[in-house]
Amino acid sequence: MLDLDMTPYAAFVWPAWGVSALVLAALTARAVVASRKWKRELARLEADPTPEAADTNRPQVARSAIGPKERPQAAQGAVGPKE
Amino acid sequence: MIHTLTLSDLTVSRGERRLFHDLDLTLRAGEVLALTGANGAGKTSLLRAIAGLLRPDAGTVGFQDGDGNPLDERQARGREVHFLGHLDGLKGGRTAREELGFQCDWLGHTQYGLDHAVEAFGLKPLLDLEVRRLSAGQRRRLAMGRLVGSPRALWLLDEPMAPLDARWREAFAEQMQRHLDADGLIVAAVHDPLPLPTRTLDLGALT
Amino acid sequence: MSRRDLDQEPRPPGLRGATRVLLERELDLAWGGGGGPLLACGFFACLTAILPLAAGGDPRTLGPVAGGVAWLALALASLLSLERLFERDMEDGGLDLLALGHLSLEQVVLIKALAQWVAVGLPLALTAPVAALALGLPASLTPLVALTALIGGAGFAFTGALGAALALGAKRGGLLIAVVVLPLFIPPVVFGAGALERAGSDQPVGPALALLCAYVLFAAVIAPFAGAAAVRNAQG
Amino acid sequence: MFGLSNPQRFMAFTGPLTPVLWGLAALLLGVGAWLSFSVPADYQQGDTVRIMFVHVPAAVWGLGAYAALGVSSFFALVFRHALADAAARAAALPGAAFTALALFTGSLWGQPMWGTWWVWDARLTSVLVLFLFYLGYMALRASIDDEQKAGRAAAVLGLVGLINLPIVKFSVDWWNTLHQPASFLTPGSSGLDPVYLAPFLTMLAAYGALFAALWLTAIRTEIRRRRVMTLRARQAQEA
Repeated sequence: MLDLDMTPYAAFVWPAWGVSALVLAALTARAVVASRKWKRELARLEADPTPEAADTNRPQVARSAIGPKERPQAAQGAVGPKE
Repeated sequence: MIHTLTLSDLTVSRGERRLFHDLDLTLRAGEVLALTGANGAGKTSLLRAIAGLLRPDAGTVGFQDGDGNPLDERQARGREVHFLGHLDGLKGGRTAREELGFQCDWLGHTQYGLDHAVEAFGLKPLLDLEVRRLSAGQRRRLAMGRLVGSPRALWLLDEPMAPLDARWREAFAEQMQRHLDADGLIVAAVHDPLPLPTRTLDLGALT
Repeated sequence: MSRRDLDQEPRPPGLRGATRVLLERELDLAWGGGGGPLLACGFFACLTAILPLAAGGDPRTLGPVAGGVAWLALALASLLSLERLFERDMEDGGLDLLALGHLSLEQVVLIKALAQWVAVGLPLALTAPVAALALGLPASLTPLVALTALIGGAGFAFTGALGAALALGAKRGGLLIAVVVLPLFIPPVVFGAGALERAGSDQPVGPALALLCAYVLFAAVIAPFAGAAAVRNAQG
Repeated sequence: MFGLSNPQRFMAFTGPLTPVLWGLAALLLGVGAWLSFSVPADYQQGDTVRIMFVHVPAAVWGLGAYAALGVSSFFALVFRHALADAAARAAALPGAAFTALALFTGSLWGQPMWGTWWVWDARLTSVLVLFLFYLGYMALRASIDDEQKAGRAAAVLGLVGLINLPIVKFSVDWWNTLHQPASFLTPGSSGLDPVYLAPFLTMLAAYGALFAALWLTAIRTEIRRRRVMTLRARQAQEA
């Protein structure tokens, strides 16, 4: 049955388990808090689109290029040689 | 031997900020391209991307030889490209002769080229001085020595003339003309226009 | 006067030429400006002197740790000039020039590591026996101390060069290199000091030396590639 | 892994999976703890054997986390995936925390046996060295301002660390045969009384599930953070 009497080694077993529980709880809390924070922040940013619709300049960082490669702006080639 | 430089769909950003995107450009032997645009428009980054020192987000930098077949990028940059940035790579503690000698040895030089470089940029009186004793203009002329000492097809210059006085600007312009006549290519980031017929690319207008 | 009528094509320095040229310059930079190898030896001597002052000069306490401390001092002394290896070139634009030479960046990292080995490793390998003697190591072991220090020095140079490349452009470069590199220095220290330990108790030294050489070869393969990747990352 | 390299598919796939992992971890931890305290005390070690149930899993998953970090670094380096970099970054903190826990519980466990808070035996020293690897990794990532450059430098170190780990472990074991401290106790490996197997394996699985949950949650958070940073940067650009 559950034996919580650690008599001779109580000073070692409980701190070991206690600190382990503490650290694991801290890790969990930190992960969950951060997750919620950025989830909320992202929802807020995506909820009210930026002044001009957020689809023209598709950022490459977080979104892989799906669909045909876009060329949002005709490249400005070099101006002809100046006489 | 690089005869043509081709940029296709080149996109470069610094950190989170995108400098320019989908840049297409072809530069042939004998042509010089002047890059203009405000500070931070990406002139230096474009030069570094061409030199292979900066990895573009997208697009390619291509080198072709006389009859158009592409050259291996690594090979071309290792043998045919000069990059002269704001920082000249000279070591203050060593003498000008040692540094010019190292830079030309490292990039592959002709003995004739070395003497020509010293004569072209009036480096003879400076050779035995330690680099840290040279003025900004003198250091720039010393750094330019390698452009003539180790003949290479493509010059990438970042505001080359800035520290030079009128006399040496003209001398350098003459060296550039000489390089172009010898089927060389030049891409130079400049603030004031070059004394040569150039094509210009205004990076400010691209973003 | 077009380029074509220059009398010869540019003479590529070829592998040997470029290697020699870069090696000479690196050594000149490392040993130039006075000091030369004395700096590394001086640091080694300081470390060796501090221990008896800290732990008492009694040979009975120092004797058994003499080999180990000599190796500790060797590892720390090797850390000395690692920051100089790439950071200076990054600051003055030399790295861009080195990247555009005939040699690949991997070869450049290899040569710089070799230069570090010669500039710092060699003098240290000559000082190590003296330090070990001073700390009470039996005289018969001194040739072994020098040999292991020389081989281990190469391992420190290669792994150290990788650490220097990784810390390029980082704040607190010197300290960062130590934190990044010292865990990777553990094998050479263990094998090197272990060889002395074995020799001290008349056991065969062969396996320890073999392991030390294995580590050096391993580092010589990893460091150039990882180092070049780190340099390219910091450069562009 | 390739299918998941696309942030969209990764988020969709791990969306339902993460809560399941959190639940599993909680369940296993509860059962494991209960089992750990309901098995009889060891005739030799007494109750200190219960410390093993938190010590060994922490050490094992500290190493597991570094493996995850190393493999992610490989993908980040070779395939330049922002996701792989996020995965490596996300594995660092839990891994370091687990390793630190292993050190702490290890010394607590050793004290009654050997009478000193720290013994330089092969296993504890290896865990300490692993912790140094984590310190180096996190120090490097923290010292470089540009996030992208920090990511790639850390990826190189993560991969080099992963390759060096077995060598360092071997050198520590080899060193251990040289200086043979009286470490007659080789915990966790030989002579584990079968009755202790149940709590040990449960706790091992519990730590594993917890690491997976922490890791996935951190990666998902990182993807959202970078998406927010991009949106903010673009807003700033337009403003």
